[in-house]
Amino acid sequence: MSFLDNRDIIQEGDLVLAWISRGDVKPITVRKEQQLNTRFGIFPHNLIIGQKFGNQIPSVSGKGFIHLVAPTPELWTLSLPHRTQIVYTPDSSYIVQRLKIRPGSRVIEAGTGSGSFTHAISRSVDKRGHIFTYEFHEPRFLEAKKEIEDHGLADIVSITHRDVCNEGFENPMDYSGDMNASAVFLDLPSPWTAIPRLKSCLATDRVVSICCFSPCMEQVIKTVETLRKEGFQRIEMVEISSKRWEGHRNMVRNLDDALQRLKDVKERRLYGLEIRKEKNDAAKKRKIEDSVGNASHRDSAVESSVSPVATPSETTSEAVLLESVKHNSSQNSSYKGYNPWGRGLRIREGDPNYEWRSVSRMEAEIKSHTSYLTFAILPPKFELPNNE
Amino acid sequence: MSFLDNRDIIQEGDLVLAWISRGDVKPITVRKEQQLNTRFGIFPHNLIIGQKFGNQIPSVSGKGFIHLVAPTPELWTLSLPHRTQIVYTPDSSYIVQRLKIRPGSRVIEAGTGSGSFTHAISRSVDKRGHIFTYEFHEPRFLEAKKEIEDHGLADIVSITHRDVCNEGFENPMDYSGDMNASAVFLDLPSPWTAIPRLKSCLATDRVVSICCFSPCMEQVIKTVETLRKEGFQRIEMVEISSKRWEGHRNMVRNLDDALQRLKDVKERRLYGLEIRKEKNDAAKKRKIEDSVGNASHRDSAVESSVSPVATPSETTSEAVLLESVKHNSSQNSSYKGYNPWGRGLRIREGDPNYEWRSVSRMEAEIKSHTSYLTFAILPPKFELPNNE
Amino acid sequence: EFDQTHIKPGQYVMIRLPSENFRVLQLHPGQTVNLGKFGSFKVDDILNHPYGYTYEIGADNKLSIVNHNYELDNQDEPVSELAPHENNRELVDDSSVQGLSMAEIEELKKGGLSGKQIIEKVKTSHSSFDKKTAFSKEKYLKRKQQKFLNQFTPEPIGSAELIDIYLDKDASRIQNMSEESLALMLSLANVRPGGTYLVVDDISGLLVGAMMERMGGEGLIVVAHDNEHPNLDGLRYMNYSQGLIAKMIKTVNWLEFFEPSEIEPFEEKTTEELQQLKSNQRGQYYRRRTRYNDSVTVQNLISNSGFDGLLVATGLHLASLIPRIIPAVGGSRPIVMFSETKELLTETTLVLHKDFRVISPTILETRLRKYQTLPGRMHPHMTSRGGGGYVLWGIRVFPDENANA
Amino acid sequence: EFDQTHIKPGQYVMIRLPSENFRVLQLHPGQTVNLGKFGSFKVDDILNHPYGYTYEIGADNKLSIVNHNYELDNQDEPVSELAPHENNRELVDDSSVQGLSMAEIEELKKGGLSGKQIIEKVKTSHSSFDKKTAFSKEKYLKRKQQKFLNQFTPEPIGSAELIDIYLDKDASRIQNMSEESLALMLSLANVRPGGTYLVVDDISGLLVGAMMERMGGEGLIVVAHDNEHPNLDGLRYMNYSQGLIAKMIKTVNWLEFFEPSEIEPFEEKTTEELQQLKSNQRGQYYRRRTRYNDSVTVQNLISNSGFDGLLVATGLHLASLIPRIIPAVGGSRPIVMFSETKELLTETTLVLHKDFRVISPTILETRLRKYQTLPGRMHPHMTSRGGGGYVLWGIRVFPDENANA
Repeated sequence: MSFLDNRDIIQEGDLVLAWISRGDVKPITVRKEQQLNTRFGIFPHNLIIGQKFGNQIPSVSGKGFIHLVAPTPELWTLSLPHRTQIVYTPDSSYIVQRLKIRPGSRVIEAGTGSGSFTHAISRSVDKRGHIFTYEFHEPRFLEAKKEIEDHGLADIVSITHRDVCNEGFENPMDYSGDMNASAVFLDLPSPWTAIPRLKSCLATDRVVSICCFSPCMEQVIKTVETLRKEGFQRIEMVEISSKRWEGHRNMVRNLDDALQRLKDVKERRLYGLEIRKEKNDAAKKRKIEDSVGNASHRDSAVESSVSPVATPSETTSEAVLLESVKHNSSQNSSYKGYNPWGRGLRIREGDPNYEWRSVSRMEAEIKSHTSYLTFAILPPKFELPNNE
Repeated sequence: MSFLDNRDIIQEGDLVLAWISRGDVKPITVRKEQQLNTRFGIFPHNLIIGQKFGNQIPSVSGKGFIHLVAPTPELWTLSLPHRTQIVYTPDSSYIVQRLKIRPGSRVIEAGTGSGSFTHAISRSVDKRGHIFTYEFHEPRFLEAKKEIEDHGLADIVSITHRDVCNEGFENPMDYSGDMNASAVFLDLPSPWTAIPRLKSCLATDRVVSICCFSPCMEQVIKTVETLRKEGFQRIEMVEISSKRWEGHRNMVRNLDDALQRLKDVKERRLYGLEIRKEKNDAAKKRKIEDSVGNASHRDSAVESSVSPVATPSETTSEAVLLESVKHNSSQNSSYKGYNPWGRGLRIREGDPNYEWRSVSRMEAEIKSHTSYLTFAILPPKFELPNNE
Repeated sequence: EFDQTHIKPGQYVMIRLPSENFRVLQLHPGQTVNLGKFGSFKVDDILNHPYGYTYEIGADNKLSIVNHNYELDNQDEPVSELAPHENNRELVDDSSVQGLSMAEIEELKKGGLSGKQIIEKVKTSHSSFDKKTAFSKEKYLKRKQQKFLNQFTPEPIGSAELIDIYLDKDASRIQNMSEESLALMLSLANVRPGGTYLVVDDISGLLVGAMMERMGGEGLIVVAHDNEHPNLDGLRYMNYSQGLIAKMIKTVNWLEFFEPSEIEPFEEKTTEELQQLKSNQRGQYYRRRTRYNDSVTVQNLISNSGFDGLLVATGLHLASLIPRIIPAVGGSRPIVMFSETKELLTETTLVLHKDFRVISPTILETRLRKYQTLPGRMHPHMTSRGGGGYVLWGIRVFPDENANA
Repeated sequence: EFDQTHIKPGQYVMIRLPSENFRVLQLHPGQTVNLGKFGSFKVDDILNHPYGYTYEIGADNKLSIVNHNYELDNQDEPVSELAPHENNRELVDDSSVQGLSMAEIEELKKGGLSGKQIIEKVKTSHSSFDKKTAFSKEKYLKRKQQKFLNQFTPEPIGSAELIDIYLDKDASRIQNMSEESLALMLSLANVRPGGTYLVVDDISGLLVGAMMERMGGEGLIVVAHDNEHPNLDGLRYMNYSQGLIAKMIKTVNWLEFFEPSEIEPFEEKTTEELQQLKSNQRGQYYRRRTRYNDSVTVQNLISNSGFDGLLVATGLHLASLIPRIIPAVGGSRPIVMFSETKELLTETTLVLHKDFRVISPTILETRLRKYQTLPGRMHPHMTSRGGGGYVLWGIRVFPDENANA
């Protein structure tokens, strides 16, 4: 499986994403003799070969399952949580759109970084187009180069180990001929040093689009200045913010239930007090903690204020009390009072014994900033006589 | 009514907000002989005097109503849509919180601007505290001064016409004695020129908090630099974004209804064709527009593609057809086919004849930026011998 | 076909104006286009030029290509400093200080003055101009520039411009979809040349048109719809040929989708039978055969989980629709849907969570924030359009029957 | 009472550490506080100081007040330039290049070296330090500083700090409420000295505590709750006296709220009767009388629309709760409620839209975005906490019966 085909059946040598959970996706290259070890057990590769992409398969022990997922640029990015220099999907998808990267596009990228954006655009340029990508950091270059080859992208991607800020973009490795790029993506610490070096590599017969990807505002300020100086137009700086939401169910706690519960508590307290009186306060009164100024946290104030007064096991007469309020209860055994919302019990979200509302929750930690995106275009060269 | 009391009944001289709609709130000072003219009719002030705040009252003609609302700083801000230099509630509420403005606080504000923030903090400082506000622009100063007096805030607010960047904060108008401010709010084009002039006006026995409110990033950069130089600590720049949402209902259009409708359309078309055949195609066939490449927009493609084939009034035999599919219809007269979602009809949102989902919608235009808020504190002066 | 680099006769184009408004025109050779206060120009003067030049309309509607559109005249002056006392303190801003009336300005324009020349005149005749701060000077100039520069830029209409067109005209026709939401859908759905996609496009063809851009003429888009014909009105602006549309797009209504028996049967004729037909009957026969073959193709894709992705932007109720079309989607292929409101997607994820055929159903919200980039005055735009929608993304899988017991 | 300017014996304080973590302590004279790796200090050494000094713990746990906490040593060096080739190109970052082991560093600390001195040593012993870019140098120093500076700052615990405490401990106890949402509620509800507010606080007393800050000891907070006692646990951190709490807070459970007949009756005793009581009986009598009088006060407020505002942060179902408590709120007074999820407020606004007693019910979402302010590297924080909640705001009115027919 490469990133550029659509097969259904897994073959030896395919790159497969072993989907354990959203946060735990393991890329594996399927080799007969190998196996994948996870906390859910062992998955021998030879049981993976021949499976359909999308299949859920059990581990040898049967104690866990994984899904066999085909790689896409987005899933590949998801499976790289620990690499730096990732262009995440909300940014990369928008950049592809704004740079009008389409089949046939010729794109310059620097630096290659984790290769996440390279993968995203390689899907779009098709064999009719080409990607020129540059990485100055040698270990990262070597890793990316290998990945491009392994993933079947070498025909459409030329990767070059070079510091473009000093050495420019011309004559990329493994590529002869005019570059004629129509789109440029710069993810560099100082794009303003690279921008003046672009011109000779760009198409002149059409609009060229550029995007500079910089985390800091000061970088943007310098970039905008340089783009202006270099004749770029329609300069626009934007930020993409993105959030992830999950669906949940929220229990409906009606006021009427609360009133009923308070009545029940009161009833049981009065009843308990009566019994106690009869028994001449034989049971020791536990001090009701003052809820204000109490040093220990409690899950709910009610348990501590109710239980000292009427604990079911405390007296035999409790049985009577228990009967008298039983009609309020949905739990028959060990009745602890009218409990409309299952306090103190483990309630599964969406339990049909309770009423629920659909709600959405944001992820606990959001990516509040990735980079500022500075876009601009360079119009085609004037080739026509001025009409004036 | 001033901003600082809680009366229930409207008296002559009170400031009342005539609430026509959320976007149309008119502040009026109630005077026996005056009247309020709105597009909903005339509201004589003498009919307003003696009303309870919160009452809805009809115009003289009875053709419209307004609510009589007491002013709060937030509603006052809402009623000033056309003034500039407004600090909106999401910002001002957070600034009050972060600057720890409380009863007894002594606050410096420059410039006064529209006075919206002055109003917001005057509620909090109480008579135990004080506000020193400065405005360099004379017309704005005069307007704000009058407003402060009219709104009963003169005791706790000293407003001074001055350019604090050049002339500093000392010796405010109408105030003698030490300023000893514990909170500072600067809404100035160049706060960095004002910050060094603050020190002599600040309390030294406690932490002093400052907030600089600047729309541009370059201003923030200079402000942060100056705050550092002047010994401020815990410098933090934040932005407040806020959105307004409204509840709505969205009609549920079930797939099964769609299938039923397509069946109905097909049935009626076949039936219509049959009738037509019998009639030897007496009716002219109108060309079915090709939906792709059709120059005019249509509300829904179905009307144009269905109606040419079987318009109810076209033939007498339609009556039979009409009967045969009537069971599908909720509208008996002028049956136009099975119409589960009321297409082409005016459906009130939430109409109980249809199924709905609750949804929320953002306002059409959002305030995506107001200003950057740069906070910092100045620690108390060292008065104690160093322990070392 | 896909070369949108040069302006060709008969194409729809977007004419961007300095006011940041635009016009959409179909360019017919020989015609003259009237841009109202910006002047007129002859279509022939721009035909076959590359897209992206900025033209200034001079006297007699002559065009000249200019370099710095939408940029400030004084960009090289050092206005990046906010001097402390540039604060409009003494400035009284009423209309009396504006030395030139609109009528006078119109006269100047008719006299053939260029936009720059007019702005210069406005500046010198504005009595309190020198009192303005650098900031408000620039704002003022920008505003004037937008009014007086007789400039325009022709641009090709792609999915981005189609969004602009609909947001300007009637945003509900594209369910208020933002460009960033559209872009996210295309990436998450892995749209690429050669793919075969099932699409529900109730947004005037925006989704289909955007996919065609990304597919470059290769692959298949099957459009399922709830009327007799899908509404793909927006496609016409994108200048795709009828041939390309016929090649790449097949349509199927939901009744045909779920009840293949409803497809009209078709009987193959022998060569002899065909020869006996009249030519218009033969034409009809071939059209019906194409339609039938398309139906068979589509039915095979549906029943063999043959789609490489599902993209949905519909007015139908998602929570009940999606579970019924999941079977048509191939293993490990993305399922992506759009909704203007998050609540409808929340409901759908809750349904999918219980349905083990889609893993990791996630709602994504992506929002663009634009900045002002004037020197020394970098800040986000003060207001922006609300809405833009939400995207639900999941992956189609084949659950193991023992896994979720 | 409200003077939170100086550190007093017995108070809870927040000790901020350079790591941006914090500790919450109750300060008892004579005790020694152990801050773990940051060292120890004697409570007496900071008692009666103003809040806000930053202390450095030296040898023998001696404290010195220092000036520039949380700031960079090299802030005056020109590191604001991102030179093109400061790009870590040649830097190999493994632990071998770090010249000092953690054990060695601990030794240095015990030897009484100040944090700055240790950082200097770390710098000089780091073999590839000079190859680092200015950017990563600063990041590195900041990180080291957080580890080695034995500094702390005592701060008073207000509502802002209470939020920090709960977000750190268990955010669900305050329903994930952000400071900006809390601030918005307080402003929209017009909370001020002398007001009388009806409050539903199921967020550990955060709302009540924040209101007390704003009211400065004047006014009344009636807390309605669904248990026998409200849970206002958080208040204790804020160092309010029991007397002030008793004066400003009255409580009422929902049963008493809606069914005043459930309030225990109380019979006034004559002076003679009182004199006959034993002293503990007399105490009980007075307590019961106070409770009864409070109940009467609260009931009068409820039945006379006596509240100046309604503030709600509850686990109860808002859409059914709110319409039933609207009558208690005075005319033109604000009604403000909080929810962690927007959907519950949407449902409530739809109910209120049909109920003409609240105008302009609006859902507001307010979100803070923090920036890094290092010189030359200004950008928003890369990650931040999700959530923070939503606020519904409306104004209580008395509809005219002819208006909404």
